[in-house]
Amino acid sequence: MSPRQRLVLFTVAMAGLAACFAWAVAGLPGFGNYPGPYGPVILHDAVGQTHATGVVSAVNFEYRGFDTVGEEFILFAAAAGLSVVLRRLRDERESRPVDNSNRLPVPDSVRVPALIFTGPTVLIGWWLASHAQTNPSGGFQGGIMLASALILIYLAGEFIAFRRLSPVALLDAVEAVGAGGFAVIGLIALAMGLPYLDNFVPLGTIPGAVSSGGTIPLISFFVGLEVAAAFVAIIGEFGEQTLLVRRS
Amino acid sequence: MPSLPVVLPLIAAAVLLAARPLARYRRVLDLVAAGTSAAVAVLLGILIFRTDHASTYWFAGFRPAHGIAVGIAFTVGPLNAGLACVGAILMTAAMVFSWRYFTGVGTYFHVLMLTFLAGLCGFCLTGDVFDLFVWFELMGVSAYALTAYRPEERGPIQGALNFAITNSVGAYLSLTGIALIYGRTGALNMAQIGAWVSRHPPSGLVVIAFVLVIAGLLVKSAIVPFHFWLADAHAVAPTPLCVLFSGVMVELGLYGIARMYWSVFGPGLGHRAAIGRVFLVLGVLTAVVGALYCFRERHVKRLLAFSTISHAGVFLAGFALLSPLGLAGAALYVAGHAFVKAALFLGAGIVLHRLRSVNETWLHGRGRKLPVTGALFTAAALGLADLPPFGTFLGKGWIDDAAGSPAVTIILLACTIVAAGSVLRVAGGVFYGLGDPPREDERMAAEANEETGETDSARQRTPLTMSVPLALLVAAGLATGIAAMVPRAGDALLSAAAQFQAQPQARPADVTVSSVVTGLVSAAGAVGVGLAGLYWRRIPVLRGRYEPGARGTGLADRFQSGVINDYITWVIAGLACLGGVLAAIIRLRGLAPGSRRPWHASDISCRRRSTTRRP
Amino acid sequence: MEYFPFVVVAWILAVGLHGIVTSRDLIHTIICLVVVQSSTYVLLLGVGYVTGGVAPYFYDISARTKAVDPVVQALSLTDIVVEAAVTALLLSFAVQAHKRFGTLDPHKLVEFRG
Amino acid sequence: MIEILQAVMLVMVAAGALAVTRARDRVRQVLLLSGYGLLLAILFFTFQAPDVTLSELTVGTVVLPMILLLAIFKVRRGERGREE
Repeated sequence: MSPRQRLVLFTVAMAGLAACFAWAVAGLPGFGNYPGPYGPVILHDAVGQTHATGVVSAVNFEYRGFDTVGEEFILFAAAAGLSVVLRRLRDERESRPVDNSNRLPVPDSVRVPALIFTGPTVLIGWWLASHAQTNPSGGFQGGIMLASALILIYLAGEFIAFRRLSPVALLDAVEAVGAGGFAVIGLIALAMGLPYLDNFVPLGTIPGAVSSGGTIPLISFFVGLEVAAAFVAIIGEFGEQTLLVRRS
Repeated sequence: MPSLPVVLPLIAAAVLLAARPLARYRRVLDLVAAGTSAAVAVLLGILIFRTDHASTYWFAGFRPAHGIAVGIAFTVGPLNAGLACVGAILMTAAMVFSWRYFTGVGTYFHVLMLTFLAGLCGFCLTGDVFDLFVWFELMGVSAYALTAYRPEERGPIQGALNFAITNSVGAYLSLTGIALIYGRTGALNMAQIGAWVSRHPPSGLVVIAFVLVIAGLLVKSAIVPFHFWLADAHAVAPTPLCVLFSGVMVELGLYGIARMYWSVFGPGLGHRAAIGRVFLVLGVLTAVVGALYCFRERHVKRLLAFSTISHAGVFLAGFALLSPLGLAGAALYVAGHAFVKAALFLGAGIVLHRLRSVNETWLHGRGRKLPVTGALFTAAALGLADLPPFGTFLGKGWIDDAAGSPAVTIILLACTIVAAGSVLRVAGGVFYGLGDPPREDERMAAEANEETGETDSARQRTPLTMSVPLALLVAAGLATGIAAMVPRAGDALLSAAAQFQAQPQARPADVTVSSVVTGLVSAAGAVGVGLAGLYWRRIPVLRGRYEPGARGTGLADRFQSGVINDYITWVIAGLACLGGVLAAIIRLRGLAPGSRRPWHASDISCRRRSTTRRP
Repeated sequence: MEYFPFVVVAWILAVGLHGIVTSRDLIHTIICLVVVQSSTYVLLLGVGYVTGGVAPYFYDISARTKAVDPVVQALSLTDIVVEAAVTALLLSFAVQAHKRFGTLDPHKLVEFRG
Repeated sequence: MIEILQAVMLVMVAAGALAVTRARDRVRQVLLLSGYGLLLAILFFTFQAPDVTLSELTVGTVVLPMILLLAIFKVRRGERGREE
């Protein structure tokens, strides 16, 4: 198709699809009138059943925990796939850039704050990953925060340090522990004769305490590991592509 | 127990990733991977026979209260467990086949294959629409990465990009549909949504949500006009992966559509006959387009890919008949086709391994030194042509029976003849040197010669790990047909199909004379088409006009352009048309009486228990 | 006004798809894909919103307070991670394609089709 | 009912989506995407979804643009190398 034909076909089709969509939306109850029943039932039961005050985390790691298993492994597969696609090829030589610097040309005004913020970012990430059951936080956010800390190191131009902090074999191992650990927690429940991913750890007495929620904080921790390792691996791969010139 | 087919491969994948530094002990790692998928196949086999009715498994033990599901459910029935089982068997064959196929690779290949398997099983077994999306994406991501497995070749990246972008757009449209239906029903459990839908008159929301939800599945199952990505991806993906793509991934998309229709939207939408006809037209169109493109192809893997598209159309036609017999026929056809198509791809893989090409023109007569592969390839091609007693012939026979329309039967028969005939043309030309050496088409040659580097190791002889899976798959294709001819097995399949559709089983599953005759006619026709293709230049009527396999026709290339922008445009156009047609059906015909049934709270946990057995 | 958020969803979807269809650069295509997916978050959170509801956290408030739907938020979280994973993988394809063929124009890449 | 802040953010998000997809320069597009992520995050906050806000902030405004920028630098370097 020529670009013009394509645009005409697209415009007509999109208009049709938009009309369909409008027809569908007209059947929705309107913004702000969510009818339930899924949400209200969960809101009603969650604190009592899981002792987690962060209901979103309860849904993610408990009610719909199996979705999260799948989602972790999507990230896992993407990171593995990235390593496959960007691996060094048979006919490529690895060489340093001509100007012999392994740094991005980063001004000190970026480098210094970046390095200064690294520590607090790690702390925030850790805190987020370990408080899934109470606050708006959890493994995803914490894991990504941890990865961001490493990005800050990277921003500071210290790619070599970044790589040394996160060698590929270690990342693979952490990813395996993170994603696999989650799956194994589910298996433990199965071994105890419970359904897969059942919450087999005592829930704790006070809803909202750090030790409450049974397996929720545990799963959140593993999710945090997986997310952090996967993102660090992804960014590391791209960084390597950018900073090391490979010639064919 | 139903969770294990998903969880086991995931844990094995994690272990294998961690074991990457141990790549020296490759054989052990290979064994772990192949063993895991074999174990999954066995588990699923047990599940098929343990569940004579659809059984529901609630994750984390959240059983529904007052008919409201709060957790994720797996709904395991014989049909979906069976499909997953076929997938696991093909996965095992592909793993064994790749034993000697790739050398010097890390464990990434196995890791991604295992996550693909987990996604496949999760997709088949789940009873929750969002969970379906999650496993669909896991399968997708693994498949994209595996398609691009050989980035040093020129083609794979292009094919993988088209594959990934088209499928992602489809998946996001599906998610939009899921969000819409959730916004109205407040449920994600399929049975619960189904119950809601059947209690309310069909509205625009339900119709459009259905169209959007199946968008991603239509893309995955390569239904015209959503099919363009498939040939690009197949042509470049590693051969063991093509086995899975053609053998189960396409069929999974169709299964998803059937599941969405029967478990979620169908009972409430009503207008069964009209909607069935829409899908029948789509199926027949796909079958015709696939067969025509198949005929004009010289790149063996692409040719097989187009034959898959053609068969996907036949499967969709089977589903679209909306009767237990049509569905049972489609299910049997899917299984029979999966085994023979997998065998054909493995045969192509052996040819590629030994002769380093998949260009039919170049290969002409060069396959004579591979007598065993040639015989098995030819047998599988005949299986593709519905030769009794391959599983395909009976499946096709049941579809024809259920259709009860000579026009449909003849069109589908013609499509099978042309598609399988093209494959037989390859078999005759490559392995037996029949016919005239074809003229070299320069562009084809250049493209097919790109395909060289899947293997490095010695190619003096075919390793047993390659030929044995091929032989076993051909045998499995035969066994499927023979097993289905046993009346009890056929009836069990039919009653499973009736259960899936929550319909009474109307008639016994018979092996009719007409199905045998149709199968024989089909095989004979395919041989005829194959020979005609080989001796094209000697046939006076055909000579001079057009050469089979030549890519002369510009119009066809303009559709299959390889440009991602075009593919997405077609997806949107197809979706708008489908939405428009379904909307017209619902709006113009009004609410069909009698299409709704009263709803019970017990529907959630186990909707269809009753089936009428044969007296 | 009640349906305004859904109009915006349709708008984002249409704009993103238009971007993909007219794109001549794969990185542009991938970014448009991100935009297409962002429409699903807005839709999910939009359908689960309850007027006057609070965020579903009961750390310091009573569990009886009217709150918005937590399920769609969990789904959106999953969705966001999926988006990041798919985007990263697609980008790696684009980088590799560029390395191999020196172009990111889909119309030129076709010439290298296998 | 829709609140004023939500309506304003929705309009801005709609405009942001248009800006992101219309931009033709890669780096500019990534920066716009980052801004779009920020707008989305604020919108989600007005939808009472702090969890999603946090994720969108980290993924949409930081990590994803970062990956995109790295990829673009790589591509640009390749282009420069080819011209030489």
